[in-house]
Amino acid sequence: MIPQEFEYSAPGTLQEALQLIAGGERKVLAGGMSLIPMMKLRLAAPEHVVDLGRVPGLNYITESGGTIRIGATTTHHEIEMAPLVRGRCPLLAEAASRIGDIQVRNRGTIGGSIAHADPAADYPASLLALEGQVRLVSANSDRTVAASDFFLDPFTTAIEPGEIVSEIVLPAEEGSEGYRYEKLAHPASGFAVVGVAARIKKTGGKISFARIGVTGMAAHAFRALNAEKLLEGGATIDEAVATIGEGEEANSDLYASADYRQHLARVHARRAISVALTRAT
Amino acid sequence: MKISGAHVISVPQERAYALLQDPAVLGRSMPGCDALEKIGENEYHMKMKMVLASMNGLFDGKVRITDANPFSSFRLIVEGAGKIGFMRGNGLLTLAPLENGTNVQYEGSVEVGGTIAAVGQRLLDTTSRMLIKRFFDKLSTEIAASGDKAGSALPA
Amino acid sequence: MATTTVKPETLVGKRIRRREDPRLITGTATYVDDIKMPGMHHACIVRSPQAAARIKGLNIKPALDRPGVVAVFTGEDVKDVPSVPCVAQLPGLRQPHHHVLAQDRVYFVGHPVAVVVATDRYIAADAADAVEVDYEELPAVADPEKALAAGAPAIHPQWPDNTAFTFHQEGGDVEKAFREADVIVKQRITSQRLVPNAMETRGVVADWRAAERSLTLYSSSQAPHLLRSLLASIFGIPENRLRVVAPEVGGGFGSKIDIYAEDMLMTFVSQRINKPVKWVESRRENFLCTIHGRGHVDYYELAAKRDGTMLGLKLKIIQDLGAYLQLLTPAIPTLSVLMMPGLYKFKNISADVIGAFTNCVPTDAYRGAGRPEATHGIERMVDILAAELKMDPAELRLKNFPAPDEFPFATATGLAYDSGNYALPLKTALDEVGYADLRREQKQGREQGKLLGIGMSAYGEICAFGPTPATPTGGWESATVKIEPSGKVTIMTGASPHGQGEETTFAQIAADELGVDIDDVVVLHGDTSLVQYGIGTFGSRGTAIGGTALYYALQELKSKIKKFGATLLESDEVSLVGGSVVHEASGKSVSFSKIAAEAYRPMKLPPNTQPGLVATHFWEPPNFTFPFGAHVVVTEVDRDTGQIAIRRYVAVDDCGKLINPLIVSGQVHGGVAQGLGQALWEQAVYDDNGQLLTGEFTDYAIPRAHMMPWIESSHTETPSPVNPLGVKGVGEAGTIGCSPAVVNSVVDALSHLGVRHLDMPLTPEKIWKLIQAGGRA
Amino acid sequence: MKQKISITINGKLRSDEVEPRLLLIHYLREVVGLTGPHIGCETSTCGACTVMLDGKAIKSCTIFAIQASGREVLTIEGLAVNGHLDPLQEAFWNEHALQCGFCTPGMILTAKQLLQDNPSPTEEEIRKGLEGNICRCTGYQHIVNAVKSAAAKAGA
Repeated sequence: MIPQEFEYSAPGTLQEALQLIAGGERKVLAGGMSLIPMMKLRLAAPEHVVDLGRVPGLNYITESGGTIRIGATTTHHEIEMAPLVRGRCPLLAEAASRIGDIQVRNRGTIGGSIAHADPAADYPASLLALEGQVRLVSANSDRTVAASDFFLDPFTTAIEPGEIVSEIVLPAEEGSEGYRYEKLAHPASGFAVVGVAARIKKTGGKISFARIGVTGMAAHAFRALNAEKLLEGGATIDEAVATIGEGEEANSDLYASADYRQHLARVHARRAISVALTRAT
Repeated sequence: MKISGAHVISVPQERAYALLQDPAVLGRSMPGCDALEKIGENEYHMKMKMVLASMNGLFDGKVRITDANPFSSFRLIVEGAGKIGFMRGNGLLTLAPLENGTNVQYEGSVEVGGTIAAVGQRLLDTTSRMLIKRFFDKLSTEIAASGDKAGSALPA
Repeated sequence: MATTTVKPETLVGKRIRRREDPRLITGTATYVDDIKMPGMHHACIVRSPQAAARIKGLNIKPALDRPGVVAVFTGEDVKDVPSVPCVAQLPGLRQPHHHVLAQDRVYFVGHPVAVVVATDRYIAADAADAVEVDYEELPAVADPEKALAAGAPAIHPQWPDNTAFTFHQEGGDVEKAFREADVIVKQRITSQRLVPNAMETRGVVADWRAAERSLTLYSSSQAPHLLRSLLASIFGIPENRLRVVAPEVGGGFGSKIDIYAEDMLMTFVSQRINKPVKWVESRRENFLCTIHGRGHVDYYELAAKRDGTMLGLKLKIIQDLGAYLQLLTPAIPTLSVLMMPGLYKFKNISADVIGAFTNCVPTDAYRGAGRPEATHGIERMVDILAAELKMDPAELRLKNFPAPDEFPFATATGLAYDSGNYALPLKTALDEVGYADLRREQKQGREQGKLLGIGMSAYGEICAFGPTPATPTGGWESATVKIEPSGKVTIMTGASPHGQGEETTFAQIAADELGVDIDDVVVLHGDTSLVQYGIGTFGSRGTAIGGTALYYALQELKSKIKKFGATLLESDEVSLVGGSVVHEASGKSVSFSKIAAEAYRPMKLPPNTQPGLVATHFWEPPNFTFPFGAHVVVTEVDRDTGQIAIRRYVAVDDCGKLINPLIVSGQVHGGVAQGLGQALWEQAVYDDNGQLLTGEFTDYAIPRAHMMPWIESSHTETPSPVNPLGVKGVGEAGTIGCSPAVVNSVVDALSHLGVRHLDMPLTPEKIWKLIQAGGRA
Repeated sequence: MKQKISITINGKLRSDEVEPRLLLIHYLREVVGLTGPHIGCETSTCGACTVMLDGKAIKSCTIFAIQASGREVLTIEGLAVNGHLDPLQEAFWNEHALQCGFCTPGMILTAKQLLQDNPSPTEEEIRKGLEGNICRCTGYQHIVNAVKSAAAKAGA
């Protein structure tokens, strides 16, 4: 219940934060929803914590030229409630609304969540389906990585030492697009046993565009590329979802075995696609 | 928890067998481990720094090799304990020749105790597999660095 | 914030909002962790991460060296402290000495090994982390059936068969019943280990004053007097110098009846450091070290005639005891035996209980304590029999109930059910849910592949623990009523409510009996220096026994008030009307407040009467009470995922007379939530090495608001003849009635696929796999 | 090393020197003496410690006091104004939405945000909105009734 001692810095500017982080073994604290419980159980005992909570200019949601930018310290609740996200990127708002509980959504940040890269986190499925990008900055670099290249393994991302997530970049959706985030939440933790995010566009009553991201099922979130292709090629939903998880090693725990998880991914994909279809115009 | 899987390494079976039991190679390949120190026949002292997500912990323990059946199989037992709990991996490694190397199949169990067992069960399976994968990836790097390649003459 | 209650005619039977709430909704109530004292120290306990190990080395120096650390105690320091007590006794019971700190071995994960005492809880936590313990791991066994198997590691080396006791009970002639049966159905049924998880974890503040040789112990307890008596005998502190206070207690559900190692340990520490010391359990410790509930593997055989007449029941219970015996541990499965016939008439039973040690935390009383297991078993067996006989499960139940005129009904297990009309709640619940229509819908739905289930349970329970011979800690309860000179009423009850609302229900009873405003009544409890003596609150006994003790104390006072009134009115021809004593012939009266004032003044006392208005009554119940009821649950199973949705939940409970229906419905809802938790989600899972894998709220699923269905709750009222209030008790009813109804419902949904039984919890994967396999189980 | 923090708590500004690791819940309970928010777990799951930070419900066990510096905290003790209960407190009392009361302060503050975000929630929305607060006593039904009743009063 009681964390170990640590040194604490709350830099007032991004540059200062990046300098601090470049200075050695530093743990970045954003919303703290993953880090602080681990510190209380003493599973995590960082010597130096750099709190991004006082860095100005990391909390924003903007849109220009069809691109939505969300600052790293924007909270899940801000994302689920923001008219801009609800209007132009509703899939992300829906995913944000399914994270944890309201208290967690009030503190937890999008940057912190994706940097943590829990294999059962909610955002990654949507970021993949949205073909989003993650902007990473360090004291001397600034680069953008596609979501599909970002999540590498459980708790392992493309973030290099010294880098932090500064913003998430997403395409603004067209009004005609249908979307859905379908999740089976673990009854205790609320984490996604599986979560499937789908985007569907229709042309002449047929699926002309499909993007599907799956979280919780495997070591990291992945895009169901085969299923997308099949859907775009006119296959039935059942045919398409039957390919989901092929080639992936499914996770297994007390609550859901690998076989069951794989099955759930397909069931939830079917449900997500069906709802997305009804929402597409 | 039961674990099983297979990895291919790009050296012939006898060489693979030797590498997988070489404490220097094992020490460098095991994630978070620097070196193994011999404390007995086929028994080594191990210090491991486990870093996973925000979790980190030092484990102090042993690596043992038993049931050696030269070139085809042996058992690798890794045990460590630290402030955050303890862990134990026990796997039977079975080697089989392939055209371009050796297939290493493993079958065994991973057990954890203490605080990590209380919060880690949902992640035990996926992270164990990741760590095993990292082990074999590092082993491959070691092999590449040492100039070993499939089919090369065996240094005895 | 004063309650603004308009005085109604009578308060008993009315929905009155609770008098304990103002302090709770404003955050001003005082729980153990809220207590602060000058010089108070903080303790942190070093616990074993191993389920079975020898302690090879223990180095406390790194902890002692830290600034702010006052002391570190280990097993050696406490080796002469007596065992943590178990008061339940069975013939031949093997009882290991339960040291408050491990000696040379540890027996379960969380076993206390050392205690660190510091000036601040942060310092104590750091120092506990610095204690070095070297364990030599030993083989562990965490499953009771595996523990009993030949060759299993011995939990306690002196008892290699891991058997703490065996217990046998029979009634009637069960062999004859089985010989005469047309049908015998058999099933293995488990009731998994559960973690009670009161929202307030346990906590203790011990304050030893050497100069006074006195101890005050604040503990989150359901039974403060019991805790005092046991501590007094353990530490040799006389009871008049030992005060136990159960302040605001944040739930217990049975888990806080026990006296725990930590209660004793903090007493020991405070005596050693001569300062107050506080220990508050973390949730992790609560999972690992506070008793668990259930932990049964049961083997049932039920014999019946082809027409559905049940003849006899055989039961073998394997009880997972854990590594030690806590206060009542071995007694809990014997309650299952008492309850095994359920509500049915058959008179032939045979039961065997085997108590198995395991490398787990002990089991003990958890909401229902033995009765949910038994009810779950018999109610599952009735459904299995109904399926075998192709009979409607409701019809089968109705056929085997005793009729209302057969009460008191003598059961095969030696009990006398006090009163009942068992068919009424079942029929009411079935009508409420629209049983016939649902059966039609089910039949049609099946043709379209829909999985609709209708399940019921008709439960009974043994409440109001209980007559002293059956309750090892004493089965009576006490009340003192004191009327102050101002006419205000103070009640001191030996019950120790912790959420059940007796500050309100008892005030209702007193206000009605005395004819005073409820606002003039205060109910005190939970402090042994205030309360005469008492037993505590558990086993649905608070109102049935504590309320009855109060009732009789009030009668004594009423007759005294009448006597005083008669003296003041100078006539014996008086009666008590409302709050006044009235001389009917003349119409003269004297008010309650006047009498109260006069009672403490120099007055001409009636013969053989003392001044003052105080009465104390200790009431020993002549029998248990036997509430009953029926729960009917409609479920829908998602064929694709195995997820269960509850469409309807109808509960018709009979707990005798209702004192406060609002509070009673709260008890039912809460009970159902815990029953549903067991049916669908909750499970303490130990791995083969004795590691608790569901040891935090992130893995152990407690029902949350969005997981609960709407509960349609109503009551029938069959008064109990055991007490003058006619009340039976309701604390455990919801839990007992719920789980069999839910499981019966889901089995019913899958019955056409050949499913006959499912063990709890009904996790989606379990259900999905069955559907995949075509249903056979 | 202790650092200075200044927090407005229930409308009053106060400053203290605290260790960075001091959790807000411990700061409120032990330093400020506000014991209304409770500690029910260590995994940020149960919600007993819920307070409002700048008007939003948060779990005060999962934030360091130092992070709250310069901000406004509302605890259950600050909810009643001039001795007048908040409509939610009143509704919890009227509807018997509590038994042991341990979860109640957190439950009420979460409900407060729920009604801020959605003044007339459905039963389902109420249940979903309260998923971060565990109550072991009530089965939640009376809590749902209380939130509904408070919403109806506010809307009336």
